[in-house]
Amino acid sequence: MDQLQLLTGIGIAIFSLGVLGFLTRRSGIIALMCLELMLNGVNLCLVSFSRQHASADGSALVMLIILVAAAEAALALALFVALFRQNGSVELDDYRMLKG
Amino acid sequence: MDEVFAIQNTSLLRWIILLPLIGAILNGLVIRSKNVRLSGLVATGFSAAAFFICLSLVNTYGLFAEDFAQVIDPWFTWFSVGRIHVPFHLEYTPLTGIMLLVVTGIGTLIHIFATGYMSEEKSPFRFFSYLNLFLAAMLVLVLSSNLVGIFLGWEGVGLCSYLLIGYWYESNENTAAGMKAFVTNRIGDLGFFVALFLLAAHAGTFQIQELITIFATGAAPIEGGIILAILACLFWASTGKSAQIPLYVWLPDAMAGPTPVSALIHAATMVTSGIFVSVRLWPLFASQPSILEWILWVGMATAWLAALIALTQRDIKKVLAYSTVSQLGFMFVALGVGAPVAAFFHVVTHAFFKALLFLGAGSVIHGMHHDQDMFNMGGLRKKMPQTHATFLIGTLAIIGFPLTAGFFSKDMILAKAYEHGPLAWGLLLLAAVLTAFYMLRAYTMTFWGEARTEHAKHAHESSLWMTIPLMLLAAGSLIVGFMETPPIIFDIHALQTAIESSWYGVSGEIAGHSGHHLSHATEWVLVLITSVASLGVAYYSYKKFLTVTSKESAKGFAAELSQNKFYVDEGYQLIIMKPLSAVASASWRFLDVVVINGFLHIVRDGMRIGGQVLSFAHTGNVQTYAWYLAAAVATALVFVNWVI
Amino acid sequence: MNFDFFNAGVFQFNVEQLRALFPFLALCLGMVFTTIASASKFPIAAHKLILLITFFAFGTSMAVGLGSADASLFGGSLVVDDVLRWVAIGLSSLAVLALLAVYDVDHSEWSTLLLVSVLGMSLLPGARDWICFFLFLETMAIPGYVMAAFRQKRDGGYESGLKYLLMGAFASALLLMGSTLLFGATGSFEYSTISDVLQMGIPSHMTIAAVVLIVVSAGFKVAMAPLHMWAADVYQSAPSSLASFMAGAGKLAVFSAVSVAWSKSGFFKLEFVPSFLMVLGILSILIGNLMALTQKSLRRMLAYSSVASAGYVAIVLPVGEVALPSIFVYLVTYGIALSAAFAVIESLSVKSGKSSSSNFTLSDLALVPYGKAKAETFILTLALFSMAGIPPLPGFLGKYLILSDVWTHSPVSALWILLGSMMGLAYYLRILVPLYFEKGPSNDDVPVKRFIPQTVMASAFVGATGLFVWVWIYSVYFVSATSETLLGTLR
Amino acid sequence: MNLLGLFLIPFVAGLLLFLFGKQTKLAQWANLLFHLFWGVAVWQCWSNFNAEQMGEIYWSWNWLPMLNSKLDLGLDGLSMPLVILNYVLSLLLAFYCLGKEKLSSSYLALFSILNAASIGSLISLDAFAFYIFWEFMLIPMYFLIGKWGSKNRVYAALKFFAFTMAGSLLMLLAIIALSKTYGTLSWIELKNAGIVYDGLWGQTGLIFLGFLIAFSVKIPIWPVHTWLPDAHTEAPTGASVILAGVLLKLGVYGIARWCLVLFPEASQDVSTVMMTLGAIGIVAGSFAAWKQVDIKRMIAYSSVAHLGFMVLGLFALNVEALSGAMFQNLAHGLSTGALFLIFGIIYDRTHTRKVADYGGLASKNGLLASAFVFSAMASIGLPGLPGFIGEFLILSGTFFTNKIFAFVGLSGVLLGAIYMLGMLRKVVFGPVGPAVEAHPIVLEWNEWVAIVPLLLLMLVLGMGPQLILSKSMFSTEWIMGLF
Repeated sequence: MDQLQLLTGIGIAIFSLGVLGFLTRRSGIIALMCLELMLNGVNLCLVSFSRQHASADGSALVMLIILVAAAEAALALALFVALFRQNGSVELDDYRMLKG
Repeated sequence: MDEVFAIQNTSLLRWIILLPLIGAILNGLVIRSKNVRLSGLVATGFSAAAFFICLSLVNTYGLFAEDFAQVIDPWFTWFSVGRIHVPFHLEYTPLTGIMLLVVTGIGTLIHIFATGYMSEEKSPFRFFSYLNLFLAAMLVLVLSSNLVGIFLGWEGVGLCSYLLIGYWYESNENTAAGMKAFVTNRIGDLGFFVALFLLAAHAGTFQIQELITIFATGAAPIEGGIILAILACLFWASTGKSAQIPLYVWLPDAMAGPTPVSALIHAATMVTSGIFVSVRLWPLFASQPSILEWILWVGMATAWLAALIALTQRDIKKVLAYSTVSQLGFMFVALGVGAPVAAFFHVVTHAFFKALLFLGAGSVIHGMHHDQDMFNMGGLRKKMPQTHATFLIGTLAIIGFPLTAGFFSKDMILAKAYEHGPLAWGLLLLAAVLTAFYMLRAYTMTFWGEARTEHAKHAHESSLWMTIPLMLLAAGSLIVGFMETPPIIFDIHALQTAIESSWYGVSGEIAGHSGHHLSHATEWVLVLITSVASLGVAYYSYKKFLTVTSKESAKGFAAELSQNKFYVDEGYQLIIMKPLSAVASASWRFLDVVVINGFLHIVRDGMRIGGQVLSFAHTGNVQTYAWYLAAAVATALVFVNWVI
Repeated sequence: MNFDFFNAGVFQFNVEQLRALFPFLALCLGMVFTTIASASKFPIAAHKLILLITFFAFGTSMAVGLGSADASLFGGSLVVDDVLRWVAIGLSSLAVLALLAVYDVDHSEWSTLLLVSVLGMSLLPGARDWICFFLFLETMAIPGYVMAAFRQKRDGGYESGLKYLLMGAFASALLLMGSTLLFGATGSFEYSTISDVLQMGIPSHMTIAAVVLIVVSAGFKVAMAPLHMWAADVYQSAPSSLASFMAGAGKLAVFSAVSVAWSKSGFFKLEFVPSFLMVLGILSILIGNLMALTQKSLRRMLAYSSVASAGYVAIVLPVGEVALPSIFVYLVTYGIALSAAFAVIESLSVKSGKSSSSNFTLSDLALVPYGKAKAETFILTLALFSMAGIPPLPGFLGKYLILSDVWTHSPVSALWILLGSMMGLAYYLRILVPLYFEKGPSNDDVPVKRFIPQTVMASAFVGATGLFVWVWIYSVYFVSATSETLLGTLR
Repeated sequence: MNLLGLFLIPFVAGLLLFLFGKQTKLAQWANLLFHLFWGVAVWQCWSNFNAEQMGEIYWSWNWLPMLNSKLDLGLDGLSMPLVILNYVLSLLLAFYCLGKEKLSSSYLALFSILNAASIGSLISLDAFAFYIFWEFMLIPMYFLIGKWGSKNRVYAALKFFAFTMAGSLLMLLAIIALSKTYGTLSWIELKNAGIVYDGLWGQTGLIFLGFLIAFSVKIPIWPVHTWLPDAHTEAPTGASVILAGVLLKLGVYGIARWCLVLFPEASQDVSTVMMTLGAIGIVAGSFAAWKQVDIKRMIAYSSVAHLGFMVLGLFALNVEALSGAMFQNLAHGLSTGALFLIFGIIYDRTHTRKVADYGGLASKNGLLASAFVFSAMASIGLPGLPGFIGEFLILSGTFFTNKIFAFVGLSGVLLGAIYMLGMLRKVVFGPVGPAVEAHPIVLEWNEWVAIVPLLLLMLVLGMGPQLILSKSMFSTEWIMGLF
């Protein structure tokens, strides 16, 4: 297997790790980190693919993804701060008032 | 035989119906007067007017004319769809004429009587408007030229009888009796319905004239089976209306109504409409002899059963009621032996003397302050002489005392029965003898012996309002017999000509056997046997009941059986009504409540429960949501890649 | 998006392109003004006024452009065509309705955010490659995350915001992965190229994975079961305006965009996509309706009803772009009814003295002071019957069109929609019961905490009923127009 | 003739009536006034109505071309009698309403809108328009039952709505299929479109079934009838009357108009099944009616039985039976309407429906009792009253086709007498019951005005049925010409 496939594989692996982390870690912050991890996995794949297809589109999307990820992260952190102020916890399990 | 008749149109006939109708409306809706005399006179006036129109008709178009022209009142088309065409036409035939006279004449007399009888009523107008309404319906039945129109009258009189039986509606017994009458008649009417359907399907007409001229003569292609079925259905209907086995049970209960009603509806007119219709359609019956056997034996059985029950009744009206049933049995026997004239003759005479008897009983009951138990009466002949005399005449007439009306008609029936066969004759004779027995029993217990109660002691003769009709009817019961007499006495055959000329020229001869006539000798023998037997039994019964005490009641199994009317009502309740009602409630409770609604409610609750179960999956933890998302992706991938 | 992205040529607009872009200019101006307004502490009324004007300008300018030639921009990665215009018109009207529910937003930025979101939504159906798709989707979503977290005083405000954000980010990560894999498989983000590649040969595992990921993430955005759970929470406790806007306008935008994108990228040619959508649709219909039956909170009930409605559309999606008109009409009518319902619930909860509308339950409806809430109850009635699809209310037209498209595609699956609307009936009618039939204690003297100016309700009335009429007429002509002109050019 | 006014007047009237608010008395009189206007329109239609045509369109508006739907309005022998019936009942109810505080302006408004919808579905000759009116009827009825009904009203209202909706959704699918297959929804065009019948489970067959089921629920045919007793029982008097007098009739009308005409072969195929259901309905309905202890419920079940007769009439597939069914529509509308109206008037005073609480009504108010008896007699088909004509025609028509069903129908005639007279016995006659004892039963003038014309109409139709039969004759023969 050549490097591209290796890169893609790694990217997908990172993505999956991120997914697993998001699904399992109780702390909201870490869940957020895992989200970022997923996005980075995606980025890695993109880069490798755009190399493979010799098209810059992938790399362009990478830029946009980083941008969006930054926005989301900022938003999320603000929310966590607010939540911590209100309830003194950022554990996702502690926020299950809305259900059923 | 089917030459075309000269048809005369007249718009007079409709007024015979309209007048009583107007009377009914005036009394029931407009005047609504509490004054019995006023409402009584209004009602009487209108029925009398109808009577006079009938008279004028009779004298215009003749009653006993040899060659008769059809008289039609083409009023309007009732309804007409596809194969079903029902004109509302009225028709006058000699037969109709006689029936009209009987209905309106006796009807008027009874109105007069009722004006006296209902004197202490609080809402007499209701009574009289019903009475007039009944007349109107009955006249529709008599006059209508087609069977659907007859059915209108047929059910109309049923309605009026229902209303009048339940006239004193405060008591549940009366309303129950009324309902019983209506429902029982409906059972019969189903037969009428089917007959109409068969006519619509196979004959395509309801016009009696066409039916007779086309189908009785076999001019049109219609297989006998159909006609037989039609006649059977009509006979079934008649057993309802004319109180034959198995549907007679309503008539005795119908006595719950005021006595004039019993006289008019349940003795003189309505109950005979079955026979009337049969006589009108006679040529059809004559073309199907096989149905006649049935009619004969049903009639015979009814005559016997009713007579046996009448033997032990305590209530004077009940006795008369069962005697009515029995006499109707006689008439059907007459039809069965192929003697429509005799049957209709008995209808006419019976109308007179039975009305007389009922009114007499009414007068007695009136005098007895509405006590109807004969065991509480006795010795009334001095207290109420006119009533007694007229009642006596009635009794003699019904037991067939020579030269009274009943004598001629009953004798004619017996003679015809003898022609048909000795067995029928013998049985019928015994029934006649029973009649003599229970009638004399009733007469004696009521009028002879000692007064057995206070009421009886202080009984008083009724007012002229009641006694005058009694006398007129008594006179009638004496003379009407002479319109049709056996060859051995006077040999008059007015009624026969009248009836036979009402069949549009079709002969009433029964298909198959030619009517062989009795020799005068046999006639004499028959007459003598009949009279001697009846009178003998009458005398025996008179002696027997001269000294009866109020305590006395039926003893022995047979007597028990008779007094309890052979438990027929109870039997019907047990065998028909109770199971039916059980089925009804079962079908409702099971089908509607349990099955259908139950199913719906299961669905409804199922949905609710399903939702609650689902909502457990919604834990509220955001990571669970993510799990679902991931799971969805995973399953989809697995399915798409490896399963499909 | 082609390689010479940075060449100047892409930014030289000809007249048609400018005219096509003009309406978006209106939006951007609106953003400027609202920013000024919030900076200088204008009252909410001012914000509303600006928004009204903006949306009116936006909608009308789009309507004016209707029928004119398609303008392809940025090297063909954004195409302004009639679909986009119609969606934009629908969005602006829905947004106007969403304003009605705004009583109590104490952050003034919401107006700007709303405009940004609308910008994203209205661009979405015009995207012609997955990059733009992703970009516009986020433009639409991120302001939503913010607005969902407004009003922290109301219980669960933050929580719903957090859930929305996390799940949204998660889903968009999936979307990104999907489009990345597509890119890997086909070497392009453009719909047309992808569809050409998908045409030939059986799809590789990678393609399938990509498509599945994309479908699932889209299903999440429009809240199809079993990806719907966030919607219930968000619609229940986010500000009514945001909730109704996301449920109505968001669905409209995403569904029409998805319908365009997937059919242009030839997803429906892969035989598993329709059946996958079918499964999702049926699940949404059943779960949405069943859950709605058991809800106490009205807003949550409406959320689940919107899940069910997503199911109906999911069933009709595979028909392809032919179904766009019916999807549009259905979603616009549904959205109007939904926003009207949200507005009414907001106002009723205030009038009956509740602290927040998120826990406004069926039984609370009986406490509503009738004398003071005539208009609300009437509008709610109209809205509910419209959602239930009873003629002559426009919801019926939507249902009818959807059904007729499904009928041509697969008659049997139409039965699922019928089943769904039967189940829906159960709770729509149940809302009316306490409102009309169980007259509670006459409590017209309940102290109304914050009095909502009757003008609002009046405008709501006019808006709701007037828009019903509007939709009746225009959606019908939309159907005709699209079915003649647009669909003709789509080939 | 101006068919537009026929349903626009009541519709606009309804909208206006909403505005009267608390002015109940004013609204009631205004309602009467609206009925006068409406009456003019109805009279105009009646006077220049041409019975010698079928499906002639008098007013048309190409409103939704892209849905293949035109708003075609027409009148013929099928719809005309029902339009008249609808108007008469509604007018009399307008009189009945006078002075009843409970029947507020919104009640009248909803009522008026209901009228608009029912008239609309009667005169629209386009499937789509028909469906819109047909479904629209549910909304006002839902509120009439749910808001003004008695104790168990919510359950009844929901049940009514759910049943009818379930049926009509299938019809909706059928309509869609029609428009997709034949490119038109106009009745007359569909009739000439040459619909090919490919067996009951073929497409045409399924379309037919869609229509049939919708109408069967409305009629209602056993076993989908259980909504009727609840709806009838809980509904306020006026709603019960209109429900019995108009809404149920629309089911029969719909079958005649849409099923028999468009799908003759299919109708032939199902005729035995439908007649069986009708017969079961007659017997089961009568049985159930016999066992009721609630007067309104008993009358409702009697309706189930009577409509069973009409189903027989519809599917006997001959002129006699069909005309009979169409006539029975009127007969039943009048008699059952009268029963509900009269009992409703009594109920307004006594507030109980239990048979046990009644009795001796005759000694309390003789005329009302007579009216009650009269209507009951009409309902059990006494000759001389319209019920007889209907039943006679239906049953003889059935007899021509299939004797067995005719006999079952006859059993219904008998059972009818049993339960009706049984009810009369316990309610009108007998000793005075507690409820009758406790309340004075004296009628206002307007209540008499509401009752008497019904009785007169029954008399007129009973003795002069040709008045209607001659109007509907052409249509029925035309339809039967298709078989």
